[in-house]
Amino acid sequence: MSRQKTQGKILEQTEISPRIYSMWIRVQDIAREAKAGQFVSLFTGDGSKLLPRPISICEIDREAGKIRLVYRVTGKRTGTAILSEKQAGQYVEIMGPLGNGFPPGRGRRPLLLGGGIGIPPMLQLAKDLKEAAEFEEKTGKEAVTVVAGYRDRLFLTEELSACSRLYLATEDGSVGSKGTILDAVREKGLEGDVIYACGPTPMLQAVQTYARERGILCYLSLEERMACGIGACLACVCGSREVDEHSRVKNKRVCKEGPVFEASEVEWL
Amino acid sequence: MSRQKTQGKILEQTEISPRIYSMWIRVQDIAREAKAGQFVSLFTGDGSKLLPRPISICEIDREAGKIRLVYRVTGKRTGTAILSEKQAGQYVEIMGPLGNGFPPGRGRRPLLLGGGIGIPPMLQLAKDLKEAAEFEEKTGKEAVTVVAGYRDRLFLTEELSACSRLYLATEDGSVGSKGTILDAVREKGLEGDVIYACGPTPMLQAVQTYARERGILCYLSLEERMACGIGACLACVCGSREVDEHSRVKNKRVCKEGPVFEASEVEWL
Amino acid sequence: MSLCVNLAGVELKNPVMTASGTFGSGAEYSEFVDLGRLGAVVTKGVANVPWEGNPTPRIAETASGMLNAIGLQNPGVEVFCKRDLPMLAQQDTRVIVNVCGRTTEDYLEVVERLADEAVDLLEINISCPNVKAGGIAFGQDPKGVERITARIKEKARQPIIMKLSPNVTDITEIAKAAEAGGADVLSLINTLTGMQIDVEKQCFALANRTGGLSGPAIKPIAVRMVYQTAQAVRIPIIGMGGISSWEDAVEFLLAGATAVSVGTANFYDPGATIKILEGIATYQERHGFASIAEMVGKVTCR
Amino acid sequence: MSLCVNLAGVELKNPVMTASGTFGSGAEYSEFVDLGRLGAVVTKGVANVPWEGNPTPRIAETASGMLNAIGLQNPGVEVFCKRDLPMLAQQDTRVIVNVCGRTTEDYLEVVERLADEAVDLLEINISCPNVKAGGIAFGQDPKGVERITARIKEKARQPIIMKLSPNVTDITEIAKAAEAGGADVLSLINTLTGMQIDVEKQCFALANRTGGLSGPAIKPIAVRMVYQTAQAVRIPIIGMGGISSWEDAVEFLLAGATAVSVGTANFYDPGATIKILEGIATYQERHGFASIAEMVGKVTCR
Ligand SMILES: Cc1cc2nc3c(=O)[nH]c(=O)nc-3n(C[C@H](O)[C@H](O)[C@H](O)COP(=O)(O)OP(=O)(O)OC[C@H]3O[C@@H](n4cnc5c(N)ncnc54)[C@H](O)[C@@H]3O)c2cc1C
Ligand SMILES: Cc1cc2nc3c(=O)[nH]c(=O)nc-3n(C[C@H](O)[C@H](O)[C@H](O)COP(=O)(O)OP(=O)(O)OC[C@H]3O[C@@H](n4cnc5c(N)ncnc54)[C@H](O)[C@@H]3O)c2cc1C
Ligand SMILES: Cc1cc2nc3c(=O)[nH]c(=O)nc-3n(C[C@H](O)[C@H](O)[C@H](O)COP(=O)(O)O)c2cc1C
Ligand SMILES: Cc1cc2nc3c(=O)[nH]c(=O)nc-3n(C[C@H](O)[C@H](O)[C@H](O)COP(=O)(O)O)c2cc1C
Ligand code: FES
Ligand code: FES
Repeated sequence: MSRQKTQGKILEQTEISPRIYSMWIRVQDIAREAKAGQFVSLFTGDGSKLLPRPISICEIDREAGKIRLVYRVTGKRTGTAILSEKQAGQYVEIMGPLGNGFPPGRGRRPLLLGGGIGIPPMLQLAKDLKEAAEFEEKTGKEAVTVVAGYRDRLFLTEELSACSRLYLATEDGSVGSKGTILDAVREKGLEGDVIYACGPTPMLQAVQTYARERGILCYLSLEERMACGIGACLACVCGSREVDEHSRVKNKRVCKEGPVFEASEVEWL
Repeated sequence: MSRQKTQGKILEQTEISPRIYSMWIRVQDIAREAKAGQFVSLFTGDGSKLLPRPISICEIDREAGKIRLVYRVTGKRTGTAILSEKQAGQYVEIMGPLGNGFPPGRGRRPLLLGGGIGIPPMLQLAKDLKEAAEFEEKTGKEAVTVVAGYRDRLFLTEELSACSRLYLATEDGSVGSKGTILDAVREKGLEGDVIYACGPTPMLQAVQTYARERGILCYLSLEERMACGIGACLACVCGSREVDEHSRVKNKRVCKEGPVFEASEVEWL
Repeated sequence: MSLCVNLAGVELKNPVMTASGTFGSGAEYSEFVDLGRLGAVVTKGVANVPWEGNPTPRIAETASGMLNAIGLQNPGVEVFCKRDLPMLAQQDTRVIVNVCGRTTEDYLEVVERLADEAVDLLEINISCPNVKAGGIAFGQDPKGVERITARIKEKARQPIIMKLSPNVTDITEIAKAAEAGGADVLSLINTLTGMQIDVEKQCFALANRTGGLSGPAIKPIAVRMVYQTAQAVRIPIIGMGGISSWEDAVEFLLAGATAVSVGTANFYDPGATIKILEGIATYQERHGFASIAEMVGKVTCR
Repeated sequence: MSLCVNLAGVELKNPVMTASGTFGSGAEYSEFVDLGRLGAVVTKGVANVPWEGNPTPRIAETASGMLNAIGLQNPGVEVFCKRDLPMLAQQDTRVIVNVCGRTTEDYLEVVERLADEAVDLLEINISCPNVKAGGIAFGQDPKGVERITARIKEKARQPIIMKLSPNVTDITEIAKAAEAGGADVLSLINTLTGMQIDVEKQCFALANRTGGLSGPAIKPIAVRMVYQTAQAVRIPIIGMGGISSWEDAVEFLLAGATAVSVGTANFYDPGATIKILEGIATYQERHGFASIAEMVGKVTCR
């Protein structure tokens, strides 16, 4: 009964790659509670575009009470286009943190796979995992492997390479491995015993198969259209292998039980 | 075929009185063509508030290619509230100039009556009439009489007094005459042989009667809800005494044949 | 000055309720809203057995509105009674259960199962556009509406609210049929059937092809239907369709609704119900209405 | 690559037309739009004699839409032929006259008066919600629709377009009735009946109480009706309802419309028709459609 939608002050808004924006928002409550892999609902402020835009948390600065979102403007006249026009100093309506983040997977060697606009949530996760590894006195950033797959233009590579062993893949092979993130994994012989993946559905399906075949624990962060973002409307379900406790049918809510699921739970429809 | 809705750059946006805003907009084409008494359509930019907001032109600076609008924010979450949040440097969608301005009424002694948010268009008119009077070598500002009626808080009084003999009326009598502009006219024994009036409908009705009884030529600037602003939709009609040439019924379009009508033409419904 | 309203003998502390399907079972929004402040919580539609609902995408955004084709996914009345009702019963608010079915028997089974539960009113959804059988098929033909209303009324222990579809030529005809069948209260409107097409993919935006349109976009249609219905029947009306602000809620009251439901607005402002409630109270005071009943249907011509 | 479309044997240079009542007689918008670039200009409704229309306020803004109750003010067919038609005849575009009436005879009188004029098609408005007699009353009952269509078809020299009301339970039933009556083309949708109430004044926002809802708000309903109708009839459909952008227009084409009309959008962007036209052309090229006909009804499931 204490939660509400709030106004976050935009501290910085930058186009870090064509049509990819990075936004730092001051919003104490969210920064305090947020975990890697959770998301927020952003609202456009335009009276004709009412639904929330779910955006993953890319970085959390708890001390400064701010979070970073990295998002793609999907087209002209879209909600994200409106959001991208807001400038530092202005406010944006925001709600969160929502959903469940990535589970820690202690003691394992993590392999993080991010594709396209699924890359941003990997940053905070990589930072957290690096810190955890350092705590366990492992060799800092060497302990975390990230593979980031792009169409062509890169973003967030500097931040990622600061906290992980970073491998790149591009569709045209202009940078890093040519092809998908899994092509890079194979090419470079990358290994891990827990996989965290976020990206387009075909990529997640391939990662699911890859992990299953090798018996690797794997977490997928899913995407689905959302209305409420808090588990009330049943818009955002994904197929689950088991009859789900909440729905009593094989439907889990991406916003509530997700967006991160253990790969073996997910049944694609 | 050359006209279009355009983007006007906001040069200045000031709250000149509680909930009354003054906005200077750079928009060359409109500034070049505009005449006192004409109006523009402003668009909110919000996808849920699509219709134009008709706003009278308050001042025209042809050299600088800019116009001034003075408008009232009518409530929370209204289109004018959205417009008032825009800041200098931002753009606003604008179309105009629309409608017919005030006819010159050469050689007569003008009496300008503005009530509330009907005051702004009187400013450019007063400036024009003063200039015309100077051209005819009459005593400048003494040639133009303006009566401005307010509820309580004043605005535009400095600008008006710079180009006219200005009389004020307030509902509570806190400044100037107590009551309506006609109370002020009577109290001060003001005279003219052409009246220009803009304000709320009850005021215009009273002015119409006043002018008719005295046989004074009188122009009224009317208000009506508008959709197209250019004469196509027939939303904004007012009753006319004669069967109108366009409609073939007794309906004139405020946006096209107006907003300024000779008082004797108007038949209130 | 009282905010109470009376629906078929059930007193609500105020006229603000939630619209079925937009508020889950209440639990999800209890983090945002003190349920005890609401006039009533209306649950998501409940059927006799668990329903899977439709494939995704189940929703799409439209201008000032949205389309949904959830397809009435629900865990079935048994789970509902054991899991969701106890939580609701603890809240100091009225509980209205929205009932859906594919056949008349489905509805009756749910209604009978709820007979001895802590449920204040039953809202019978005969207007869902997103299921193949049942739903809207029941709600578009006056004879059918009267028949199913009578069957349910016969069995129901609680007063029944018939929830009507706006996808009809003449809402008053349907409303009168429900009244004739014995409905205690009417709810309107459910969603309008709509469609969106993704022009780049050249496919339907919703897996179900069509969905139900809700949100501010439909408010003028809803207000009109509430007004027309209020002129045509004597039973109370719960008005809904696009209510986002207290002004919207008052519009429905003035048009003739005794209470209002807030639906889609919860999605873009989880605190909407409370803000609306507070706004109604201020309005009531400002205009000197001693009761909500005094406001109901008070619209006049200029 | 061609943008031409064919409506009942009349070739239009492209599928973009104006929606009746939103574009005057064309003259007003000719300052903003080169009429010669449009597929057709559809005029404001024309009756046998001058109509006064309704008192003001005639319009109100709604969320992503508007209500209008102009009440079909028009100068009558005689003035229309003498004053407005000659201007339209000079434009290199098709001229479609929208015809309204209170009785079948009224419609017939106009249709006969236009027989020898430079008019390409007649659009018969049996769906105006804002007049007491005629209008929508004709458009909500299948038998009535078939009858009036047949009567008009008998007399009309030009192909006839029947303009349908969305305020019906089943649009396909009405569409089939119009087809059976001999309609050459269908136009849909006209406005949805709505209402707005001014809560501070406690009065109707429109003098006429109800008005017709148009604009982006209604687009999902319009697309759905065009889709359903396209599955049900064989005659071409002119789709409209909330079209503001080329994406919207393409949505209607994919749903099954052969041409589209732009209405309310003209009010907030007088250049909308041309932008939409250009957008359709680019889309057509990008997706490699040789003709508009190839796009019509091309929506598929995922
Ligand atoms: C849990 C989650 C996390 C996400 N994190 C990110 C992120 O960090 N960065 C990023 O760029 N994108 C992210 N997305 C995708 C992002 O939500 C969509 O790109 C965005 O909502 C599109 O909105 P729009 O205003 O650009 O498009 P519009 O076309 O204006 O959107 C219309 C409607 O469709 C919804 N919608 C459209 N595309 C998607 C989509 N792919 N997923 C869900 N809803 C969609 C919108 O939310 C809106 O309701 C995430 C999605 C989910 C579900
Ligand atoms: C020719 C003309 C000149 C005007 N000049 C001025 C001026 O210089 N300064 C000023 O403050 N106001 C002026 N007005 C009134 C101004 O247009 C309205 O106050 C304004 O449109 C209200 O919009 P909103 O966004 O505040 O209200 P909303 O409630 O958001 O408006 C909803 C709809 O109603 C219309 N509307 C509401 N009130 C009026 C009204 N009084 N007249 C016409 N349409 C209305 C709006 O345009 C919009 O379409 C003028 C009106 C006309 C017709
Ligand atoms: C996502 C969603 C789910 C809905 N589910 C139901 C339902 O289960 N039963 C029902 O009677 N109405 C259902 N409705 C309809 C709403 O209760 C309400 O009648 C409609 O949305 C109009 O109100 P609104 O515009 O305020 O949302 C649903 C609406 C939405 C948006
Ligand atoms: C102000 C206004 C006037 C209209 N007048 C007519 C009319 O005279 N005849 C008619 O058939 N439709 C009339 N319509 C309906 C439109 O032609 C169109 O069917 C409807 O507005 C939906 O399209 P839109 O959402 O693009 O406006 C009118 C609509 C508006 C908004
Ligand atoms: S978005 Fe409503 S349940 Fe997930
Ligand atoms: S606003 Fe359309 S005719 Fe005046």
